[in-house]
Amino acid sequence: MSDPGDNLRRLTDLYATMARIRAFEETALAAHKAGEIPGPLHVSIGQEAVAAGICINLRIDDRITSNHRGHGHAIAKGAEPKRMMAELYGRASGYCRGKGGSMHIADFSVGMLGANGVVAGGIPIAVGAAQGLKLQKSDAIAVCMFGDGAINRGPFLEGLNWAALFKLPVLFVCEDNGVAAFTRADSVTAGPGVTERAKALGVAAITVDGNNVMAVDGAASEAVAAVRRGEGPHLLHVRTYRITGHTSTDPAAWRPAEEVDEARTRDPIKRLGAVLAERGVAPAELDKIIDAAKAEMASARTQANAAAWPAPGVAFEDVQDTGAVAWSK
Amino acid sequence: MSDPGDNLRRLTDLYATMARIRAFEETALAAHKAGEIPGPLHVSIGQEAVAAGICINLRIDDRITSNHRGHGHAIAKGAEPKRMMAELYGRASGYCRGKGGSMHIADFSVGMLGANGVVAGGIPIAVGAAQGLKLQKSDAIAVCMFGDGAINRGPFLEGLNWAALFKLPVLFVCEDNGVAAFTRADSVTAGPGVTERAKALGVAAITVDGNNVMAVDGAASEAVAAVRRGEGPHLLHVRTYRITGHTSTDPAAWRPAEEVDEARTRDPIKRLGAVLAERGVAPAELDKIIDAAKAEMASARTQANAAAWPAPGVAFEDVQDTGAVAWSK
Amino acid sequence: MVEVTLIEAARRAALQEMRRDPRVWVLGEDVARGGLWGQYKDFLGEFGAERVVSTPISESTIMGVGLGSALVGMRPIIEMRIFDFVMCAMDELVNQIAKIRYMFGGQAKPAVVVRMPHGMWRNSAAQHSQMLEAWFAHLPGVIVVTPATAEDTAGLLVQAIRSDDPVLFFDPKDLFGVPGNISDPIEPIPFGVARRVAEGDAATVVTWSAAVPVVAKGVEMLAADGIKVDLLDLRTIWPWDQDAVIASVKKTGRLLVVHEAVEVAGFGAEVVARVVDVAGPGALKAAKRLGAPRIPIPFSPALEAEVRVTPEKVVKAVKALIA
Amino acid sequence: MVEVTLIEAARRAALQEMRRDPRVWVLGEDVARGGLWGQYKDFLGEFGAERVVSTPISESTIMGVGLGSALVGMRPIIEMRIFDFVMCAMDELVNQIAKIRYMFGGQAKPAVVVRMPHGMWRNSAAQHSQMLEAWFAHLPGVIVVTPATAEDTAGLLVQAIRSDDPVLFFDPKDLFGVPGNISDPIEPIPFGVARRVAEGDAATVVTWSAAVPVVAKGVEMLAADGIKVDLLDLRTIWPWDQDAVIASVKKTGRLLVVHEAVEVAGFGAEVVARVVDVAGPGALKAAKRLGAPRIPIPFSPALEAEVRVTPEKVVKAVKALIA
Ligand SMILES: Cc1ncc(C[n+]2csc(CCOP(=O)(O)OP(=O)(O)O)c2C)c(N)n1
Ligand SMILES: Cc1ncc(C[n+]2csc(CCOP(=O)(O)OP(=O)(O)O)c2C)c(N)n1
Ligand SMILES: [Mg+2]
Ligand SMILES: [Mg+2]
Repeated sequence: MSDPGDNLRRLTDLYATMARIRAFEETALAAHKAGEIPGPLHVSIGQEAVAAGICINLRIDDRITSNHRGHGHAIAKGAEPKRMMAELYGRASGYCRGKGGSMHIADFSVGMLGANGVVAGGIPIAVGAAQGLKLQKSDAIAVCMFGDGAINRGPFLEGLNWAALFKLPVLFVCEDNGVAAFTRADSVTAGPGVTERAKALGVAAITVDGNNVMAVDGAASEAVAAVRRGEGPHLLHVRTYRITGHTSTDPAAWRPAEEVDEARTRDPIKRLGAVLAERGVAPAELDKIIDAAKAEMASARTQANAAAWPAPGVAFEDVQDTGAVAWSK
Repeated sequence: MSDPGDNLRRLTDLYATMARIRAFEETALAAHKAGEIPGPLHVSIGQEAVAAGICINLRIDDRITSNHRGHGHAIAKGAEPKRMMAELYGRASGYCRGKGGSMHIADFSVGMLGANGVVAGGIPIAVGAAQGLKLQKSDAIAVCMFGDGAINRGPFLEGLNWAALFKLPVLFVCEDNGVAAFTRADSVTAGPGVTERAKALGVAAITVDGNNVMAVDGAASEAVAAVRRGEGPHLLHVRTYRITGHTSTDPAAWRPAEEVDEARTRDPIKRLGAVLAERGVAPAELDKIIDAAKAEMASARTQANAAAWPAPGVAFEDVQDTGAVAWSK
Repeated sequence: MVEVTLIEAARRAALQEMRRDPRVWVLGEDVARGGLWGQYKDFLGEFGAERVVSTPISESTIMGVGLGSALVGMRPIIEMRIFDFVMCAMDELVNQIAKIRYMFGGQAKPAVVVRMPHGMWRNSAAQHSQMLEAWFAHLPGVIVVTPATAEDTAGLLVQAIRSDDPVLFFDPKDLFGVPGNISDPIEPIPFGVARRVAEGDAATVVTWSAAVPVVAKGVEMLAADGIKVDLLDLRTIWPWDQDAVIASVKKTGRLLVVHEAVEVAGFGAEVVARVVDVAGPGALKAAKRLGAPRIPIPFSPALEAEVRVTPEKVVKAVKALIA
Repeated sequence: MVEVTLIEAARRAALQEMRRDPRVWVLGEDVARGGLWGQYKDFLGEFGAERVVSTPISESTIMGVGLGSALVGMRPIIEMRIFDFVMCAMDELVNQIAKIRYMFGGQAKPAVVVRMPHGMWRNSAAQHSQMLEAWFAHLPGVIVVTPATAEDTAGLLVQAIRSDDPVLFFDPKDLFGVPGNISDPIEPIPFGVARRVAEGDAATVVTWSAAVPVVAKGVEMLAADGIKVDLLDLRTIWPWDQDAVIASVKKTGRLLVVHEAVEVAGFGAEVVARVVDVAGPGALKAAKRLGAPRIPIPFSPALEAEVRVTPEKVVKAVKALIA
């Protein structure tokens, strides 16, 4: 990363990843509003630097677990937006054949072990993946993405203690947007914070500015390397802001408008755009990236909207091998 | 506590309480061995200073929750050994009419809200009792006794965070005997320890020598006062040693004999006996206390062994008011 | 009488009881903001932050704290937000709340109400759609309430809050917007009394919770075909109105139990087995169940439709039953 | 063939499979010391601390870690020590393990075995004696294994470890010391095949898990009175051997299902309801269940005896059934 050309390429990659995540979610929001996407939809607009900055440091055989707000994590880990969008639409060509929807996107082929509808649900799974990888003498690692709301659930304590105890190759990422559903995180969280909690459980931890993708990338690159070297679990506390509401239908009207406006000035995509411009990337270049992302997602939308529904019998598949109930119509 | 006469009385009380706990459990062990007491039996021989030193600081309307190793807690809180013993024997005159046994002794009339067969099970209950008391504007407090094994279960994190958040009148007592069942606690617990965990959750915490009942009493007296003044939850980490095995039938043969021998030299009853002797209490006085305790428990045993069994129909009572299944024979 | 939606009826019932009894308090995520469904709207203003407590995402502790407060005499409404999350609090519910009165020989009656909005709803997929009410009928020590209308939700919630037994209250998510007429004050409805929705001789149809309006629709369609059945909404599955069901079966000789939950080992099995036990197989010409197949709930509308009970499926099942 | 106790049979089955397949590992409290019941005795020495992992008291994480390891290709044996503690891990079991294959459209098959010694045992009271196997028959995505003999425990555990489906394995605590004859190597026993314990025409008696020897004793007593019944041990309740049960009922016309668990909404209800559904009420003269009353398990031997199924109760129930 010392070569400036390399560095610029990396920054451009990060920019493109963030742009693609943003475009995916704005497209999905519109499609949800248009009634094309059913069910609850949680988008991470404003938080893209976290997914992008972490996952750029991962190999395809590294595994991640995610939470209910996981589109960005999946895209950054290498999942195909086309198949993700089809999944949001409940179509047969979606990652889960239409069985999962937004909250359960997984792509095992790129090491994305699944979003999760249960807050903190991914924590023990990531720890277990890390333990499995260690048993296999692999040097792949597991990364566990969760929100600030998850640190008040028991699995946080259990999982971190466990990972530290067995010195497992797992990186915990607390994506702290300051809010859990409709409640400010600090109004339900006691004590000095997540890094202190982690340290008290034997897990090395630092805080990083999650609206600065370069900072996230830098911290992640060090943490991932340490974890991969076998130095045991690490935690990154990444502070960011969720511009949109809890779900696609939540206006989050309880937040002062100024707060959201202020946050917009720290938009991670704009911020990196400014850095790139400073380093001589032409505005047109950046626009091209944005436009490409939008076009990609628009096409994903069109395709998803036109895609076939799963055949009824598909509902009866993937249950269990033995003792599954057969489909009959 | 500044008056030396007072202090001596208090120490004598502590001595008597510890002696009674010890005598109760040795009697129960013998009765279990003799086949008079059924089911699993967990005794706390060597740990008596914890129960005694904490509970001497409590009022009858303060509440405690306990764990699977709770005889000492119950006796120190004021429960009657006679009814406890009858419960161990499964007799109708037991605290729970024979339905609970050793692991579920409760005496609501003295604020003992129950032992618990689930590790960490008492934590949220104590926190809730504290919240209830606060809602009632009572100045009673709740005290939560649990082992070092419990700090690796989720409710530890959730309960402490919650108590700190709502500034509840609850004192957490981690009774650290260094072992959880057959596994050394330090082999399954990562990080700097329970006090650091507590502090990271916003709960004030200190460590105290749990084989020195005066130290426990002193620390508890300050902590209880602070909690009662509304200063929010506190945690005492009390280090002690379990002389006997996990259950009455476990010889704990995996521990080096020297370790147990060394621990015996730190026996809290002997230690306080030495202090009392130093302060001029005649050995015969101490023997009298011990003998009285033994006699009390021997009589509890005799009575329990002769007590009536619950009538069969009792099995069908105390289930629920509406929709209970009637007994018919 | 005033017409309100089911969820508003539930709100008014809790409101009435919190006004009546200062021991009642509510705890759960976001409840101070009115709750995920508006079922506690304006409670914070009226009762204050001590009695309307927005909590951390700590389900074990939400449940356990409710219990602990009950042990010192409070009467908590424990809000679980969505049923599936109660899986994070099962020790507190199953090993503690359901057992404490018994284990302690009657020293305490934990008067808790656990609210668990359940069922399929808006394509929420496998982790937000479960219906496992049958589990709790099998669990000694609890009452299991499964209302389907605004009236019943209101009356049963009042009864639940006043009950000394732990009550598991399954709010029917999918019906929150359905209107009904409630009285003021809301009178309690006793547990274990079924509601007759339709009357007929051709068969006995038993159901509860979100399946009720679906089955009622099917029963209307059957009536249009001249087939009249007894339709009973159990309203609570423990205790359940065995007498009403058996009396009806004695009249009709045919039994169909319908529920949204998985058919295998669902509460419908208990209804059938109990009727066969008490009335004898001779009292029956046929007894069937209609429930979900034994598969998790899929997300896609195209697949969810396969799992759902529909009026058409009810019609088909009744026709097969009486064939 | 070698005669060993049930728990030793289980030990040998796990040992054989861990030798056969390096992906198999075991995690749970105290397992490196051999496990609470000696079921992993000497595993540590042979397989090392990485494959035989004594864990913190962190049930959620024991369960979730097992799952996570399965998602990267390991085959964990998740030891829950005593069934009741699985209540601390229900989210991981119910919302994750049972759902993942389906929710993710078949991308992963979590091949986990969850071992949960269950049932009444030595006056362990309400929090250490539960039998809730029926719950999991109602839960899509899992296999439910409920063996009663050393032979079946060994063969079914081998099958479970080799299965790609999540398997919930209910070790019968109360029978751990009962001897039986196992082969070497231990052959897998397929799921869903009942074992005929006794043969007769008077009635069909269906049971599983710790109730099996009790019922067998009752059936012997009946035989001494000249009453011969078909006794079927289901061995697994999902899948279960519906065909064998229905064939027997068609012969006998009378059905009794016996289980240690609470009768209300137990799996016996499913057996009765399914038989009535498929064979028709006309195929039956009587169908009854014998299980525990709907009360928590009391501690006192005097009270526990009230709850237990006994040979005498079986005799009485069969006699009433054929009266
Ligand atoms: C165990 C559990 N409890 C409650 C919920 C409902 N819920 C969904 S998301 C959410 C807030 C989570 O906050 P956080 O973890 O900070 O993630 P964010 O939504 O801020 O990205 C809640 C309470 C849930 N899904 N799981
Ligand atoms: C949730 C749960 N898991 C496991 C057990 C089994 N168990 C009973 S006591 C015990 C050890 C507890 O250790 P600790 O809390 O330190 O208490 P100690 O026995 O040392 O007094 C275990 C594992 C249990 N009762 N509950
Ligand atoms: Mg958040
Ligand atoms: Mg200990």
